Amino acid sequence: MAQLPSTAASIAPRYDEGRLFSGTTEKAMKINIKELGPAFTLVVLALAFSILSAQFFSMSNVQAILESAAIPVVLAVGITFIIVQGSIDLSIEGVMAASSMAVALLIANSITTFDYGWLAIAAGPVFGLAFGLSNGLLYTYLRLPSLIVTLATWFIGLGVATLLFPGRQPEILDGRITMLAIYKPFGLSFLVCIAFVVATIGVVLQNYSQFGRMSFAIGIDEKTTRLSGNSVRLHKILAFSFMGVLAGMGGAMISAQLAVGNPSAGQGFLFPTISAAVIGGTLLSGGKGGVLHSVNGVLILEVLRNGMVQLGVDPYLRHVVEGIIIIAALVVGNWQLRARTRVVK
Amino acid sequence: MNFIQMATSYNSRERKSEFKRISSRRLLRMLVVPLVTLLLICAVITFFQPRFLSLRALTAVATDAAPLLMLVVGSAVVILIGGIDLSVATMASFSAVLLVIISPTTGDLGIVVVLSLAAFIGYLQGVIHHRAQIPSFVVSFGTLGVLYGTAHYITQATAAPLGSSLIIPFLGAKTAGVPHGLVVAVLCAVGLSLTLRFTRLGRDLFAVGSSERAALVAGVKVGPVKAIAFALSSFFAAGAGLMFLSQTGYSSPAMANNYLLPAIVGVVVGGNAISGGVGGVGCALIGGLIAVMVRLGTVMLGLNPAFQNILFGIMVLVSVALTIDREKIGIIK
Amino acid sequence: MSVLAARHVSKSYPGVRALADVSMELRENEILGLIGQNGSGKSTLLKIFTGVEQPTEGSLLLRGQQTIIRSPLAAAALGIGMVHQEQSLITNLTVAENIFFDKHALGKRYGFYNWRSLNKAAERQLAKLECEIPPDLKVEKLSFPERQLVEFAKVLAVEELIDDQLVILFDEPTSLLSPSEIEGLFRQIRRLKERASIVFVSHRMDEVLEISDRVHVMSNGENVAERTPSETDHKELYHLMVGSRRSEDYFLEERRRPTSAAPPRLETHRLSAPGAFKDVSFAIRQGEILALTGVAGSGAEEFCRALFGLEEGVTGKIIFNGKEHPVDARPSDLIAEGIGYVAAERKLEGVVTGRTIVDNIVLSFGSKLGKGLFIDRDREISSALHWIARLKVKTPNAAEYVERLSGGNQQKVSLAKWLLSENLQLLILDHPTRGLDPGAKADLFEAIRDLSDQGISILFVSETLEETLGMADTIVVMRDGQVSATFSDLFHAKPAPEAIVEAMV
Amino acid sequence: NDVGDVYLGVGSASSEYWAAYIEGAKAVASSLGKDVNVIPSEFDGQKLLEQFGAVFAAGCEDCVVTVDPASNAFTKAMIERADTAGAKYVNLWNRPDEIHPWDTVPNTWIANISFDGVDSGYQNGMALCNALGGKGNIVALNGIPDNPPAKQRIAGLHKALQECPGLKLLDTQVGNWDQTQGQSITRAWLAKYGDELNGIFSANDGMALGAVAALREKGLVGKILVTGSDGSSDVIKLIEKGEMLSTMHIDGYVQGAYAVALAAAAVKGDIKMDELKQDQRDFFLSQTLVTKDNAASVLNSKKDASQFSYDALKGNFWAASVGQIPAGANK
Ligand SMILES: Nc1ncnc2c1ncn2[C@@H]1O[C@H](COP(=O)(O)OP(=O)(O)OP(=O)(O)O)[C@@H](O)[C@H]1O
Ligand SMILES: Nc1ncnc2c1ncn2[C@@H]1O[C@H](COP(=O)(O)OP(=O)(O)OP(=O)(O)O)[C@@H](O)[C@H]1O
Ligand SMILES: O[C@@H]1[C@@H](O)[C@H](O)OC[C@H]1O
Ligand SMILES: [Mg+2]
Ligand SMILES: [Mg+2]
Repeated sequence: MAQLPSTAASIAPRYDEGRLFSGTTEKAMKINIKELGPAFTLVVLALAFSILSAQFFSMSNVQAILESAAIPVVLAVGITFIIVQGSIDLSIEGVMAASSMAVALLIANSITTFDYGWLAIAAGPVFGLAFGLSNGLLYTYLRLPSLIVTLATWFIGLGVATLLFPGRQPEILDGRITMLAIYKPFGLSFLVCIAFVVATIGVVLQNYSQFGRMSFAIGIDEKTTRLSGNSVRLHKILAFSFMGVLAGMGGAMISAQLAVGNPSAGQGFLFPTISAAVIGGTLLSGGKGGVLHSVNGVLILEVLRNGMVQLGVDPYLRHVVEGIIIIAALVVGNWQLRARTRVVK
Repeated sequence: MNFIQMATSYNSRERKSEFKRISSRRLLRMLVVPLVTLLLICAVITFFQPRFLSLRALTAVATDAAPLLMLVVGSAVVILIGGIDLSVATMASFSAVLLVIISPTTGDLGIVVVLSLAAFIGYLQGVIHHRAQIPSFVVSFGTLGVLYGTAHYITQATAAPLGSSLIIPFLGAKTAGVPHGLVVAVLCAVGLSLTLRFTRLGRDLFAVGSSERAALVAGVKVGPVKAIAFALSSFFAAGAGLMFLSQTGYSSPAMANNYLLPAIVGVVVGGNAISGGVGGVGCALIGGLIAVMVRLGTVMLGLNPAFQNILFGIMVLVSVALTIDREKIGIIK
Repeated sequence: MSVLAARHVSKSYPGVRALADVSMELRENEILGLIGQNGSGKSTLLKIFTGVEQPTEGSLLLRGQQTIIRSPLAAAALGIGMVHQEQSLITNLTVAENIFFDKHALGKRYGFYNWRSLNKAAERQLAKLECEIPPDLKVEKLSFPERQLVEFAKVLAVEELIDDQLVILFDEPTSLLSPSEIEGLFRQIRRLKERASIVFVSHRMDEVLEISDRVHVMSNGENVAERTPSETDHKELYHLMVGSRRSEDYFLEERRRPTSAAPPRLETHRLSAPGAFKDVSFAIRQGEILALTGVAGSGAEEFCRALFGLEEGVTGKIIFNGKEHPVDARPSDLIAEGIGYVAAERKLEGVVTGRTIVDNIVLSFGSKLGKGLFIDRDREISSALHWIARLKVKTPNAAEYVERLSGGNQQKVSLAKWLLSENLQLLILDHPTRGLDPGAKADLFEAIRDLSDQGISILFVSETLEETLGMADTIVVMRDGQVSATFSDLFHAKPAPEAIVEAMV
Repeated sequence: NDVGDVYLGVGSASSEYWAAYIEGAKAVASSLGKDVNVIPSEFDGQKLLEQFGAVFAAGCEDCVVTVDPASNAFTKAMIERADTAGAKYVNLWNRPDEIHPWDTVPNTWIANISFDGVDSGYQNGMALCNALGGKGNIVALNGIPDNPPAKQRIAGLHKALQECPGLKLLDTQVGNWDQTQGQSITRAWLAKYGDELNGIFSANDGMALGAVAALREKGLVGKILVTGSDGSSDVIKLIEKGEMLSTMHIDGYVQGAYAVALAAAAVKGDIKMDELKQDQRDFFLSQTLVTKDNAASVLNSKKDASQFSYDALKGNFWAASVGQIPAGANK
């Protein structure tokens, strides 16, 4: 038989999200409406609450939501890079506690005699950086699950905060830090501005820096990334360090809001931060989502929480309603994305 | 030559025994390493606190560990398929509260009601997770909220004593120094472990955890498998709640909620991969014990609270550094 | 002069010696063909050349200098690039990013991207292949063949990095491409030859003979022979690789039987899937071997997947053994009815990574060997071992994790699980010979004939026209999502290849 | 008998009230030549139960153990374990209404010492009522719902509301004793009620501080009145400055000292269980409502450890008691 050139009836099925490649190549950078589910969720929730409660969409309530969102947004930006890489950081609360104490004790306060001013405020992120860097180093060099490493540093952070706790909360006397929460040039505090700046930096890092892009690569396929010679280790360490800095900032921000150093400063931030990221579409399995997704997730949770108060829902049943709304919102928002061979963990 | 390539008789005994040898060596390694770590931790504690090695001490510790072990074992199933169930601890509280409320009318039949309801809620979670293709994290997070709110609402946030029941107090009692709760927990774990090893369900769970797409194409009923995993997780969680109730005699709507983290940590400490597909119930059981011992160890050494926390952190690190099989897990997240 | 040389290179994995004392050199401006059975060590050797793996023993000489190549990044800087056997693109990054993923390069500075210059640079690479894939598109939006083109662009970009002689390695690059794409690739390879030395791995003898200046044959991790195309032919190469002669009747065409009288096994009426195929009415009979063929985008693969319940929004009618069954049935239901499917993309759909070979083989039907809910491990292992031996899966032991097998051997495992079925009635094979060496192909063809003799219908999408013509009882050609021609009863008369190609385009 | 080891099961190692509690306990313990071992629950009773499991595991004969079980659910289990271990036990805060020291392992469970939450809620509520001239709108921040002090303080508020019909409670939300939650709930309230709001009742000082922080953002500090409960120094300072209205000062130091002293007395035989009356085994300690008037004096009342030696307290273990806990107070 004559040797014919091999004719490949080419392989067309596509393998991500289980979607078939449909005919011709899609236009680049086209925004996929289907992926905007979580954003719609936010809009729909906000609309629903506005209809149900007259005050919800008032200027002052929107401000209240933004103020409440400031610290969670800062944390969510940090956790995004870690989750995108497929890792997790549980140490946030411990880092915040230690940083909050450190800031309060180094700035003019009611307990110690230190008065380092701005330097003391910088101690928050610096403390955080130390924790984050340790997380990254332990994680990548000992090859231990990040869940475990950061669980350990969480408790170490709490221990450090307890060690620093002098028996009563140090009251912050330096007006420069408390002013960050109080002074509102445009109806929004500096803390909200900080959150905005951090989110912007996050978006830029995500889209323009090698660190950001590499984080996505690591999350979707760490092995190939490593095999291609890119330093997975470096970028993991960077992500944890960045998270550490932001958690340290979060601790300082809490101190600014409460005008005290608080060893339980971080309490109750970890879980909502991770949930916000996931609800916004930054999936724990890695490689998906991004900074804006996570920020959107934070806003969803804050709107829900605020809306419940606006409606005066029974404080116990509130959790039931929130739980159902979260599930329902994601079910509806994701319905279009469903496909037989799509895998969601 | 060591390749099968040349094998002629396909039923060759040698190949078979080689396969079995390698498999059991792997299984052994998977269990022995965490076990040795556990013993090591016990040895360290005994060194600083010799009284720990008494029968009395060990049964006391085992009694306390039983509910957590139930939770760890249940959570392990969901983690094996690569998911996560955040609702387990809240489910435990909810079940205890529910039993206390219904037991005056239902008596011990209430236990069946509670366990079935839990399994059903778990199943539902699995179905929603699979059908709507939303992360298990979110479904179980929402469920957590629903259970939390319901438990508080139906009790009006009040702790209440368990009325008359025969089975629950029996769970909390001991025979010849052996706490019944521990026996039940271990029996459940063994039952589950055997199920995973000797039924199709077990293989399917691992396949879904390792590579869901390939499992689907190979005919694994991914949806039901996931739903069953969540049902098992919730069922065990409810069991844990009842076991905990047997220890306290009182229920309260948040009584077991703080078990969530130790439960997940126990699974990972035992050498299971959080990303799924690697490990098993046995590992989880030992991991749960390690998690308990680490926590107790920090108290037994009599340090001040700040150092208790720091030591806890370090001990968790060290024990996982010892138990984890880096070769098998490969990429560690 | 030798550009890149391996000196006594060995590579061992636990229980396997993938390379045993291989010495080999790649000369300036030559194309070296590399062939060998599945698992003979070809990919391993190339991985050592690009720093993906380090040799256990031996050394590499680059341009006469002993060199340690630590990583692909280092290799790229030294002018060595590779197209991997399994696709290695990062799907959530853009085409441009992927092209420069393993390079310190253009468009990146101080850790930040200049997207415009990165995209421009990527466009230049893609232009060499005359394809118009937008560089800022995420790879996950590309079709499989398009991704392969990006892989080529990625390796071509190495030439921008250094002025020196390049080394370009291709590990089975053609198995996904259409003839015109292969032609384009060959043009590029010939152009590159001006300034590069090239290794070309393929199981397609004709390609190797066409493009290579020299051919090396590997067997069991050793370099067993060296030939030039002019002094050798298919037959000899086959013999060198497989160890036996290729029979005249490679496709066992003698065993082809008339099938037009057999009762239908499966029929479809106006089956459609959005964006893939439309109104396909088609029938396959008992024991019939039916080849479905078409160019990229013809809908042939999607049609196969639809029959196995892997497509979305399918409408129409499917009649299986005379009974209508729902178009949205799930794979598990279809398997229960006796349908099997060997996936084209084995890494994602063919094998369950992280599990052993045995567990993979018994995944679908192992439980049938047990009682009730319980499995019978002993019988499962026996049947798995049976098929490991029958299909000559090359592995140190049956408990090896499946991802550690060579590509072709994984393909065998992926197939083996269907052979355990007792009521298999229709087996759908999507590119079943992809990555198989010629010997293994012959074994597969024999297995297909055996199955057909048992009355099992085989629906397959093939790698090549040659296979299609060699194996099929019936050929159905698809174009733009519709059936464009049907050639039945090849037992009586074979169509001219030209007629098939004409129906395709 | 000699006193064995001293164990303190506390809510947290880093809160002012508990730090004072530990100091008071230390004062008595060291006068007996003993160190104290502190085991914090971080308000997680299940964890505490497990940790005390370790303490009790190998027996703890004649140990002095004082525990806040963090929730009524764990009280009985904790006491039964103390009994098996041979310890003397004093319970704090969380006693289920059905069980008492005299009817539940009476020789182990020496006493239950608490502060009157209903009184706290009532007095703070009345302080709001008075400050607002008997008329106005308030909201309430509740603690962890199943904690008796949380329930009691809210009950006390409702009692005050009955006496002060002009005061309207617009909403109650759960802040879980937590500063941050107190803050964000308050923000939402401010947006919702705006000028209508006159006062915020908070079940503890932590959440009250959060509320004040939210008010400060809006420049409303001192304009909307805030009450707390605990009497932490930062809150008292705010009261001094007129930025908060009131708080109920509970004296952790005194509580710690008497709790340890009572258990030690039982070990030493200085008190006889069967001779004690019910109000000597289940009682509230005195607490002080702090307002602008007495803020300075409360802040400056520093305790002197020498006045809190075992021998000094031995004279009257009930000097700080204000009477038996009434039935139904812990429902
Ligand atoms: N063989 C391996 N298998 C699995 N994970 C590995 C392996 N080698 C390294 N890792 C993990 O991969 C990550 C980093 O890999 P990477 O190749 O970037 O490290 P590296 O290149 O040695 O680091 P450096 O940046 O110091 O050069 C770490 O988490 C490390 O623990
Ligand atoms: N990571 C690994 N661990 C263990 N064994 C491995 C690993 N990678 C490859 N091998 C083994 O090394 C041998 C050579 O594999 P290699 O992939 O080089 O073969 P190949 O010639 O490319 O085969 P194919 O034609 O099927 O692609 C095989 O027996 C394979 O099982
Ligand atoms: O933290 C709480 C404290 O503020 C309150 O006064 O008492 C109960 C504690 O749980
Ligand atoms: Mg490196
Ligand atoms: Mg290969």
